[in-house]
Amino acid sequence: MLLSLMIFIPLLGMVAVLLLPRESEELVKRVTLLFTLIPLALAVYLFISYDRSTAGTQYVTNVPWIDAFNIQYHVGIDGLSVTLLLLTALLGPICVIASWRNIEKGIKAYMALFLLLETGMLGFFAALDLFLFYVFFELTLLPMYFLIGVWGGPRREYAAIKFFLYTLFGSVLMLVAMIAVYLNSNIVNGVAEGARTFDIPTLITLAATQGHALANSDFQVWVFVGFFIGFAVKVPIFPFHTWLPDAHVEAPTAISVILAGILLKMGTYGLVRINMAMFPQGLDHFTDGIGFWGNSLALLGFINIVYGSFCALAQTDFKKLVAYSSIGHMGFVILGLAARNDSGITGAILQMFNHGVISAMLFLLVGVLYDRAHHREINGFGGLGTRMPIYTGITTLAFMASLGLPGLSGFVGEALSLLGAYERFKFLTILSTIGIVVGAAYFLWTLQRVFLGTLNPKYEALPEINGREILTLVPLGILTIVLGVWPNFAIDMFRESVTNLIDVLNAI
Amino acid sequence: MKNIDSLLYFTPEILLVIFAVAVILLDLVVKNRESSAVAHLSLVGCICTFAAVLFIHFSFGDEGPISLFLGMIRLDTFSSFFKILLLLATAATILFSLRSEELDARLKGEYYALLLAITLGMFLMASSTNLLMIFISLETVSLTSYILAGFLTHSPRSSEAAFKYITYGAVASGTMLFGLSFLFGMTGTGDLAQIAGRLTELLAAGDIAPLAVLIAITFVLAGVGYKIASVPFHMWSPDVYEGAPIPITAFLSVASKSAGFALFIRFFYTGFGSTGLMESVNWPLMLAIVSALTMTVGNLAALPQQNVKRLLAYSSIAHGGYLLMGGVLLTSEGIGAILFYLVVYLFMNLGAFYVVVLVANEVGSEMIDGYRGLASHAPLVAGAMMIFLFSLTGIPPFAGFFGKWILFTAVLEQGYYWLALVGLLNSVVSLYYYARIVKAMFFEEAGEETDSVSFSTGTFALLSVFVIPTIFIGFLNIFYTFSNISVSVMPMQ
Amino acid sequence: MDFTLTNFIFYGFALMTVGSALLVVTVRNIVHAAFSLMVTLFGVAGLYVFLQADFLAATQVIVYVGGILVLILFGVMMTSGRLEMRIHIERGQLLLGGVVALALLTLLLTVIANTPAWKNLTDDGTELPPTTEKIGELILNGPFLLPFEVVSVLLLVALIGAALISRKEVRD
Amino acid sequence: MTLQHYLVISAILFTLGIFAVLTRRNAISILMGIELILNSCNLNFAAFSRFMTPSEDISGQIIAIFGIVLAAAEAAVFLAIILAIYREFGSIRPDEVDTLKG
Amino acid sequence: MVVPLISIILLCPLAAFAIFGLLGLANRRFPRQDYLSTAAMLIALACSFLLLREVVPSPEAHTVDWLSLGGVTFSMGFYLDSVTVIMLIVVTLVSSLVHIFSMGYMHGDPRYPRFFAYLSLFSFSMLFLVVSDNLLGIYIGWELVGLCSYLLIGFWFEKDSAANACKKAFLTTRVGDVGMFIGMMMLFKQFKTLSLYGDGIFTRITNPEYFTADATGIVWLSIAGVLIFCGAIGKSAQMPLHTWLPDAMEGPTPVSALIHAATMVAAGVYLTARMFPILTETSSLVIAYVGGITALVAATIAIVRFDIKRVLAYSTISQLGYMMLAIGAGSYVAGLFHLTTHAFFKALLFLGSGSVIHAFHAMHAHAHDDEHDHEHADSEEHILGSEIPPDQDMRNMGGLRHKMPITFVTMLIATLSISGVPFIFSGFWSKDAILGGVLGRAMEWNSAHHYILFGMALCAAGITAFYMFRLIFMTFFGEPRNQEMHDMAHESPKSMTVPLLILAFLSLPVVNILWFNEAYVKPPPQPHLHAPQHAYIAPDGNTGGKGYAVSLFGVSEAVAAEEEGGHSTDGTHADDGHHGHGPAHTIAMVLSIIVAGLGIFLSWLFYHRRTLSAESVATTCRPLYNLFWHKYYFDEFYDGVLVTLTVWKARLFAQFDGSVVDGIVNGVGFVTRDLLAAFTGAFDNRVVDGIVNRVAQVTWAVGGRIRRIQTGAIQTYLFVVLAGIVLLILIFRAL
Repeated sequence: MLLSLMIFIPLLGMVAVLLLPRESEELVKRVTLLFTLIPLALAVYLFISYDRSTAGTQYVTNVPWIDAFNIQYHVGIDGLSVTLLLLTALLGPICVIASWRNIEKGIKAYMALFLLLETGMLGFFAALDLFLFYVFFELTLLPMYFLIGVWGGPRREYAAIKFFLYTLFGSVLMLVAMIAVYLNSNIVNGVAEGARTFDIPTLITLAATQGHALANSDFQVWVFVGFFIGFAVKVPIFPFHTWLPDAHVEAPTAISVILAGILLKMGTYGLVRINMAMFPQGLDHFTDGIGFWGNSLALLGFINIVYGSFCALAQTDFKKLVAYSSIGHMGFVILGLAARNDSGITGAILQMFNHGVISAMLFLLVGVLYDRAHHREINGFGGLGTRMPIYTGITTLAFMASLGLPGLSGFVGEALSLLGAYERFKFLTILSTIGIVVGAAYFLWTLQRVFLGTLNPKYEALPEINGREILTLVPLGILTIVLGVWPNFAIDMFRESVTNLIDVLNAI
Repeated sequence: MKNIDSLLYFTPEILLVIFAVAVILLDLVVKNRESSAVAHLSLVGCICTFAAVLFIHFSFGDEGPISLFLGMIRLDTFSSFFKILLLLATAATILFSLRSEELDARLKGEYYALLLAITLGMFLMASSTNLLMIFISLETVSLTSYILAGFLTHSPRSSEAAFKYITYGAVASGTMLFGLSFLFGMTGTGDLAQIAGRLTELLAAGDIAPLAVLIAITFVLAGVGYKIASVPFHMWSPDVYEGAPIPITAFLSVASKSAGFALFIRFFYTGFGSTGLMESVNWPLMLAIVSALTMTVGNLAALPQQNVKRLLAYSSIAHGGYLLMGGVLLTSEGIGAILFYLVVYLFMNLGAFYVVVLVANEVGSEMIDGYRGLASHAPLVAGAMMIFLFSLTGIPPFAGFFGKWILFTAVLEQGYYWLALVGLLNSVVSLYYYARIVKAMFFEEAGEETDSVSFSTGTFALLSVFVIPTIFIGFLNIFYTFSNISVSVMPMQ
Repeated sequence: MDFTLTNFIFYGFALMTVGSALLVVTVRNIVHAAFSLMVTLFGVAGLYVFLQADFLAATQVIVYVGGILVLILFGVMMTSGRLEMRIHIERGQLLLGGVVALALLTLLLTVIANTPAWKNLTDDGTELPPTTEKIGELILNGPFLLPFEVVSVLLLVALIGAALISRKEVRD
Repeated sequence: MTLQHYLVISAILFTLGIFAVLTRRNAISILMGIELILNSCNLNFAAFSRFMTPSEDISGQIIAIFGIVLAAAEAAVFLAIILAIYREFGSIRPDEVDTLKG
Repeated sequence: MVVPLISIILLCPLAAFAIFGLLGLANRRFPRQDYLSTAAMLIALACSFLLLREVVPSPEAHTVDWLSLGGVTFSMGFYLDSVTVIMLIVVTLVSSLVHIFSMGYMHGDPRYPRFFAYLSLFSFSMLFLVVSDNLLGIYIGWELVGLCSYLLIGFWFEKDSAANACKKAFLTTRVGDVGMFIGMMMLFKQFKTLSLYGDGIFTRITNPEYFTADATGIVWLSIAGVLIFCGAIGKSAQMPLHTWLPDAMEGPTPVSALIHAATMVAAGVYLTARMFPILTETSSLVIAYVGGITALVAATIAIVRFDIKRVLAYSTISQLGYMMLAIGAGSYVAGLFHLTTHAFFKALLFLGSGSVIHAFHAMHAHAHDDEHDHEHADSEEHILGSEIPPDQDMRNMGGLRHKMPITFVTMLIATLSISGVPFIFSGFWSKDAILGGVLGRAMEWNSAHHYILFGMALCAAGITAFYMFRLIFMTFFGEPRNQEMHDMAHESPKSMTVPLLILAFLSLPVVNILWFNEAYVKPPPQPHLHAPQHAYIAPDGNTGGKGYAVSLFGVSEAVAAEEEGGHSTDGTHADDGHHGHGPAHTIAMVLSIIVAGLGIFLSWLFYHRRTLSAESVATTCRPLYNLFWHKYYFDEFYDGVLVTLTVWKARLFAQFDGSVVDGIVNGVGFVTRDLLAAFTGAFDNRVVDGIVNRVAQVTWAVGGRIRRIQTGAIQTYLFVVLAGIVLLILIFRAL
């Protein structure tokens, strides 16, 4: 109940916002903030009260929904979802605050869409029914499309439709796979028995049952591919990534934050929740390290890392750089998942969370600069360190976290992913470490071009980062440090879930 | 059942005729050309008919299918389902017509009478079980459609639409009639159920060549396919939809197509549904190919369109393709999916056309450019249009998604993976052109300073009649149940 | 096949029907085409007689020749000036149409020739009583009542519609 | 006079009708083609009624009668539309009535 | 007491930094950040001394679970042995002194408080590195010191050169770190842990459950060892990743003293020493060669530098090479010993040079313009941004010994120490220990490699003496070359001279006490070091039993035992710190005194007596001079090849992304959009082929040519219908 409350409170907020008069902008913002703070409070409560010692799902609500297809409204959390729920709920109010001043038109619609988006994201991470899962997955598309398309930059229309088309393309393949799973969910030894189901936990059990249609390895491979492409677009995994730089660059700051912070995680979350847990044999086919296909997933991770990093290196647009860096960092997640061992999966999950926090910071920081200078050309700045010391400090922190400096959260995830991946894919992992160097290179180079050197006289009067902006950054910065110093804080949440997952993977 | 006994069950149809005549008579009486009395009378007619349909359904629905007029038509849940659907479409069209400024106010009487008459034809299409009845009902609908499409005075486009429509329709129905004559010739009967039995026997006995059956089926498909605008019988529809008055376009794209599907399902499942026949003539595969072609052609052709009506015409072709997928499966899930999708399609497509009517009234344009900046001066209308369009695309949480989902589930269940994949990729393509309208409405600014357009409460009320189901149908159990029950009367192998 | 008078007359009608139909689709003058059509319609009516369908034959003559053909002639007169009596054709179109028509014909003939059930069914020449009464019975008290009623609605619709559409010019 | 005789005649009529519809660039000629098609159908029904059903069953004939009636109705509407076209476009050549396309 | 003390040591500087950071967010400052940081350091120093007593012979690691996964646990913890304590003392001591020195040196800088905060952060990181008991912890500290180094080198980031230098430092060391990380991954995969002590890598390395010392195993271990050493190559500025260190001199001089002389750069040596047990013969040789070559090459480069700090920078590189050489040659204690002595005298040298620079500081702005216009207008110094600031250019100095007596004396002591002037300077002892160790290994193993290495080390020793005295002569002796600057020069304030004096004291052999205590510092065993055959024969004449063919477990035990036995009997390892034992040490000592004397003498001839002219030598040996001057063209190579390559590759990728991947996607979109044209021409097979083959262009071309099917003419439509019917029938008739 609590969980459902959390999911649907933003939706309620949307209705509330829509009912407010268009003129009272301040009120709209405050109401929105309120309706994002409540989920945050609930998420924190869930996070604290979550029983860390078991892998099972908790706070489960399971009521029938569409009987004709045995679809249930089934939500619940395990360690992985509660972590991402917290991240989502945390970024909610931060993004609202970040949008406080720089959304010029249609603030009401903006906030309403934002709240809808939040419901979609929260629901996605909590859904335990495949159908519900898909509906929430898609539910994020619409608000995102409008948020980019209406409030975005000059090429927003292009970026928005590109984002939409790409994701839809992926998700229809996922839909096919999903229906295939549903249709086979009651077939044991070639005979149909009982009702079909969309229930994720049930399906996971069935997929591990000898003789069940879902446990057929060929079937698993194909369905794995279907789901994978759906999620790969979201992650994004090369070559499905080209929507991302455009969408990021054109989206308004807060939306970039959500995009990078949460939407990308939806892809990887899906990979863990569906692809890995439900189709271990499919996973095995792509990660057993034998032949091309056995290395393919790791190869994709590697390509993402190196490709994303090098692309980032070549960017001169600050935001695009950060966007490409996201591609690189998500590569570590893929690599870690492909390793499918303790350290790999834990690393990947940590990296998901950390990247959510860090990239959110980075986009917020880019936004701060953009609001002041009205451009993002890296070479157009210079020497801002003298003018904006606090801003520079926070940026340095974020950069360092992002490039994987130990002691900050980015490192733990990356290192664990690599450690895990090395056990299975030596060569690819070693090659992937190129990404670490290049990652440092582009961030440091940016740092140098923007903040170091002599102050560009154009920006002598650039105001320092203000309190509101600091307010958005501080919680993320604290998380970055806390998780870097004490990663068990997060790992405690999902250790059992990961162990459980690995048991499933090893059982085949 | 005997003719006289059948009359009771025939009340809805009789009511329609009565009201059609009454409308004409009222039109003679009412002198004020601006009066909307006739429209309201026809609405009342719809409502009465609706009540009658429900009454008959709930009074006699339990008795199972009833054959009326000595086997000419059948009363079953399937036909009741379509009657309700068609009445909704008719009522909506009447309401659209009330608001449309295209139509000549002086011809209202005839217009509404024709609408009621065409509804009668569609009722019969949905319930006919005899070749002759099928053909007559089809002709009734077609002939009335031609007239309605050409209804606009002094609009060359409208006349052209009517001309193309009738030429096309006459050839298609002529071809179909030839096919029907072959069916009659092979079996010596006009009753669908008997035809099925006889055909199977004759084929098994080698008394008739499979080619004869194939030709008959293909010729019949020409007539049915033209009604549901499937490739290659679709080509009239973009032109007719563009030329016809908007309410009629809406009506044709929803009601006419639904009736076509009713006919198609009954004809093919009752008449050609036997396994023996399908072994000789694999018509499901033929339909699968036709279906794939239809959605692909419809979607691709829609991409470059500038005229929203024409775009929606192609979109409606594409949807015909999706629907047809359900028809190739020979399962009750497939048919159930068609029925459910038709309900969804009714709301979203009519809704979209209603917005087209509104915009045409206010902006005077049917072009996409006319929709620019609509979100800023008519946010609710734009929002509603957005919902309809995304529902047509099949994006959750809108009903269109649920409709597509059920369809694709049914298709995949029968192992038609390629067909499902074609369909799904098509729905991705379709996003592009639907989104073009959304883009114009939301992302672009109106060319010149347009004043905020205020619509009447009635407009919004009507709009919400379409919006609310488009959002919620998918979430409710009842519609799935209804469409599933309606299928149960069809013979399945 | 013996060349009895009946057969001779039958072939005469058949030839008349087919030949005039061929003229209908080939002659370049629209009025000639219309008259050829009349011959075809008569020919078909004759064939109906051979099929013992007297009422049908009569209907054919009355409705078609008396109604439809007159309508067509009116149409010709109202739409074609003297110079526009010629029907335009285009060679490419002719070719494509010819191919399709021939293909169809081949298919149909193949079917007709290869369907055992339709083979060797010779008209035994049994005379049937005039069908009029039976038809009346079937239509008014038989299964064809409903079609009959519906067709009447259809005719009404056609009436209104035809009037409506052709009336247009009066309105301005 | 076998059934096949009638069927062949009807098939020829049908094909000629199709040919006319496809090739004649005149709306009224197209109408004539359509009439040929309908006639062929009616002839089929009548023939089948004679040969394929018991001789007292004349339902095929009745279908043909209905066919004639429908043809008449259709012809009436068709001609009305042709007149409208003629007024709007000044021509009844179908290839000149092509403002709606693409 | 160990854990609390270490915690205090770590937390004090961290707190000092945290206070700065948190207040900084609110745009506030703690009023005296300098006192805060210094006090923190002093407390840490005191605690470090207290820890001396806590050292036990076989210490245990104090760990907590840091990262516990289902199957694996990564722990963090402290490991305190003698080496740790010594390092702690060295770090805290030098750091404290640098803190104090900076109060004078950095006085008046606009970012004065921040400087101290960074210093604190650095100290914390370095100390964390030192006390960590596991590779992960070391790596964390490792990267953090890198960050601090980055921040401090770029402290005056307004200078483009500083901004460049800090980036270069971070990136170059990161390249090495990646190697180290790969090494860590290898070790983790094999040993399932990254802890070193307890049930860590060093134990598991002899456990056949985890590691088998067959031929592949040894090769694998060698690779892992070398990869870990890569980290040290980067951080300790060994060839070929040394180029960042001279550039790092852009940072404030106290930073150079602390980070780039005494502590961080020495962390590489410390790491290598920590990993001593996993070194095999091959990896040892690699380390030794890298160290030896670095020592020699860097020394030669130092000869021709004029920038006082860069001379010291190359000297540092060279000395670090020495230490590496020592460890690679198995002289564990000697290497660490040199690390300690070097930390003090090199810190002293840097601080002394800082004092000199500070003396010229006031002149800075004044002389700057002149500089550009006259002296160095077309100087080669412009290359690669290594333009010498006038206050660091030795050619502007001279005769300072009277102006700055304390600085002079202390620096002289340090120079004598580094040059290896015998007996009363610490440097002599440590350097001699290294030379003796290398020679000892050479003689013991009869290894040509180690003779070569010894030769390199000896040459480097001589050159070191030469360039260090060149520095002293040019700076403090002779006539003032730039009178104006000379006039302005003055002795530094107390806060600067006191640390100099303390360090000077520490450059005397006081630290030797720690290292000469055999019981206190003991090299760990190297179970997988292949000793040459005869080494096995030597003690007991047993030849066969040492083969690895027998029970593997037994062998590794035996080898370990053998090694330990070897240490105590022949004295090459355990005794190398103890002067005067064995013939190797005697020879080495004599030779080293000779080369040192030679170096000093030549230097005196060149730069004081000026009987020999450096310029004429430079002219006669032009190619060699150029080689030295251009620092063996390393920077050119990197700039020219690697950087270009990387950037080029990045551009290529970006272009690929922009045009190809996106292009394909857009192309597909485009094709789909224009498929209308394609399906209008659906009868034309070429179109279909065209779509598949030459996606976009063909569609365009064909699209234009082919008539659209929706022509608007009704007869076309009818044709399609009827043709469609015919086709459908034909197709399905065939089926």
